[in-house]
Amino acid sequence: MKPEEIIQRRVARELKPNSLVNLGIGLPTGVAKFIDEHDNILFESENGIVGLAAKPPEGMDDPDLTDAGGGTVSAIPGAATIDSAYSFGLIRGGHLDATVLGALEVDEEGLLANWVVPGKMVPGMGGAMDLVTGARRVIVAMNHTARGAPKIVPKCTLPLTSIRRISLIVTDLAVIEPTDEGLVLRERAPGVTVDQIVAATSAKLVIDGDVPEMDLGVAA
Amino acid sequence: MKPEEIIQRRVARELKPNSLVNLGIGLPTGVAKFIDEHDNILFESENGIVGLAAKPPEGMDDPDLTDAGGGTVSAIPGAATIDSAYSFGLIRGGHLDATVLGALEVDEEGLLANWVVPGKMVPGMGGAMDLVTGARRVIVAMNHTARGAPKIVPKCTLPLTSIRRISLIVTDLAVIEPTDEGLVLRERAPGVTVDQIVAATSAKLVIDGDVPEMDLGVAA
Amino acid sequence: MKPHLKPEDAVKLIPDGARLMIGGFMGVGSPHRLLEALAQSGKRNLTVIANDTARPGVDIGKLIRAGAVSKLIASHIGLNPETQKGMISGEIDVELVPQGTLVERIRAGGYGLGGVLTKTGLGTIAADGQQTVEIDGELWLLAKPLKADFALIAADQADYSGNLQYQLTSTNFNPIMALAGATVICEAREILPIGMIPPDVVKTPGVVVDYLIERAA
Amino acid sequence: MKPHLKPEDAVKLIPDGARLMIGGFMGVGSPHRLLEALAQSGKRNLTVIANDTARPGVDIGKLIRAGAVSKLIASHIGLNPETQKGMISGEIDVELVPQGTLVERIRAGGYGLGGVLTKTGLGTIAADGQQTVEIDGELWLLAKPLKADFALIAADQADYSGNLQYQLTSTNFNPIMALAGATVICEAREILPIGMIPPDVVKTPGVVVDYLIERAA
Repeated sequence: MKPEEIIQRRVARELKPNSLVNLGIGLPTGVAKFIDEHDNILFESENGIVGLAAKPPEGMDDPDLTDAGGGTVSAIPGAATIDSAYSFGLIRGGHLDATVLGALEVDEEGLLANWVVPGKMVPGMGGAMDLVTGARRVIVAMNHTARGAPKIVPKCTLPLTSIRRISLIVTDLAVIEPTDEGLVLRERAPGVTVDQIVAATSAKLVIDGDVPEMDLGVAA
Repeated sequence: MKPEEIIQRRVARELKPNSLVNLGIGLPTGVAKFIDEHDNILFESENGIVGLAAKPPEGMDDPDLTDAGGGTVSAIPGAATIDSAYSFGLIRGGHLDATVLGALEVDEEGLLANWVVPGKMVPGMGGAMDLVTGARRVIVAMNHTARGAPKIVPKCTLPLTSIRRISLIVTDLAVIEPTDEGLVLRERAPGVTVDQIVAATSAKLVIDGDVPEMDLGVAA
Repeated sequence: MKPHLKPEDAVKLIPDGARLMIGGFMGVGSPHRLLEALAQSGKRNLTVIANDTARPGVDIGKLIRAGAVSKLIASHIGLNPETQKGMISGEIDVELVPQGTLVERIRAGGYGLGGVLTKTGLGTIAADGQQTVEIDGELWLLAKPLKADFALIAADQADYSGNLQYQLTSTNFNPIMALAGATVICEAREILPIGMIPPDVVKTPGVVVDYLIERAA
Repeated sequence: MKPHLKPEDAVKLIPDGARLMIGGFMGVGSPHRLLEALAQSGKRNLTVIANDTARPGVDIGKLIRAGAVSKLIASHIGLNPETQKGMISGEIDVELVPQGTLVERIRAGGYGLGGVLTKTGLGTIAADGQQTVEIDGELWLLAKPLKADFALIAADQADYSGNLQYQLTSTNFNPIMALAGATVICEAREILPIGMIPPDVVKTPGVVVDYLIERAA
């Protein structure tokens, strides 16, 4: 299984039936592929739609129905379109059950940096700061390392996205939960050892007893 | 001509073509009868409609189309319905060209009291405070006196509606404009003398030269 | 699909002492059957947040007459002398709020904002005891967000996923309150199969609605 | 009836140095023909308030490429490297604002509110130099209202009185900006006779719209 599929499958199992979820552009978007249809999970996009669905078949899209990356999408029966103020009312007001997004760094306090590398990459925060501040659960979905360098660090060196602690980190190697006691290692990816995870992480991890393997719902 | 018709006709001449106007319930509502249709004046009501029109013929109304008093109304072609937040966005945000409302008292500073008589009458301010604070022009339309007592007073004794000076007072006796120099008597009602106006007013009036008679567009 | 309940079953969800937002403007756009059931239910000590209390014995006026309301946050009670009497006698603790500030406070509650900065009411007794904030040398009144345990709202059409659409001036406070109640109960004139309200016509996405009231028999 | 203009005539209303709000999200729901005409017109020193600058040479990206923009207030410029280059070189003064705060600042400008109180951005560099307000012991960031000389927006249908209706995700910032521009110019896909858009479908009442762009020939 590819690393990103491990992440996407594991995040999918984190989403609750009937919940409203925002998936970031890129790797998080792919989480939708692994959802159980019977769970009635509702996806929204901050550019103004509740009930987002996958890109429609070739030739059946419309330039006025897009996701937050500007790509065309479709919508479920019972979808609703909303303006940007309402969209962020849902996000900021606590109506969004979960957001899944990528990270540049996450640190021992569970703080996230994902919007700027000063002087190098200045994409802007878009909706990320509102999502991380407002969603009930913030799930970071990312590769454990970037070009071999740990992304889970003692303290973020890049500007923070929010001073609010995120809820969970899911990587191709591990599931880690930020807590008052620090970053607790909850699960290992199939075939990965605790030592491998520790080696790929520069932050201190709290390891309490046996660390179970991720349940991905399928054989890895 | 009845006193209230004098007031309504004179206020009607104060409204500008293509402007958006809110008329208070009661005497101000009747201003609409004396508007020139070609002026395209647009009436709105704070309960959520732009393009309000008169009560429809018997049997052609609907309980879901009402004015701020809860009475059924009709709407012009091109009307728009809006929620209460948008409605007050228009009012507070400076999009409303004029509001016409009644008063309990107006004073020498041009301040208005029209929402409460403590211990006696507690209707609540409804939309009045937003209207007086937000409309571009605030026109008070009222009888000059109440049971013989002046309503234009040196200083309001009743709680103020706003600390913002109103634009114009139109009564059955006079047109008076609050200015930095005080309440300037601009016009007399047909057949009314300056002395009669002064006698019916406990506030000081600024009277500069000849005071012309109101033009009501018709013979009084 | 959202659960849909009879009015008398829906009001069982609401305990004595609950804080309610109720949609409507002089009864127009209020959840009529739900309010009738609530008035009949014998609840006590309710806090009601609403534009007004309609007329005596009508809609929210039914709750007033039933003695169910101990606190009221509203902009206008002028057409309900029973509410005025309750205020003067002290039986109902009434907080009068300018209408535009009231709706914006409800919106702030639902939108996760810290408050409303307005000029409305500044320097009047309606601002007594309220915080002011100076911004670039100008003074603004800070009005605090409002939230409720329940929002009782009315709509024209719902679908079975809770998407709502409103009609004409019965819209008023309803869509704003739909975001500010921890539990949202909606009485719609009709309930349609999912997908029958086009996405651009939906004014309140069903995801914020918890219960629908069954259609009248 | 609102005046309706060709795009090249509408842009003549806009002077060098004007402050513009421009609707759209990655170009979706932007006034395409108006932006093309504006980019062609050789304007300089414009301030643009918009969610993003689309892609290089597309929609708002046309204004960036034409060198028309000296100041930008936006939430995201990640998909337009030309804007990023302009920011790093100092040619464009870019203020990055969280998207939810940006749209709420625009709304506050149009709604006559003194600012926006939000937790978003608190304690991050996006809050540098901004006022905070303590409310009941909690700290909130105060973000100031935004207004503009012109709002350049797009709609799906207009009627000749300027009433507007939007489609799907091309709605985004457009209805909010319609209240925050001193002069509002709207490019709609079609313009219908007055009365053809039902009152409940109108999302922006025509009274706030100043000019419509003529349909494409």
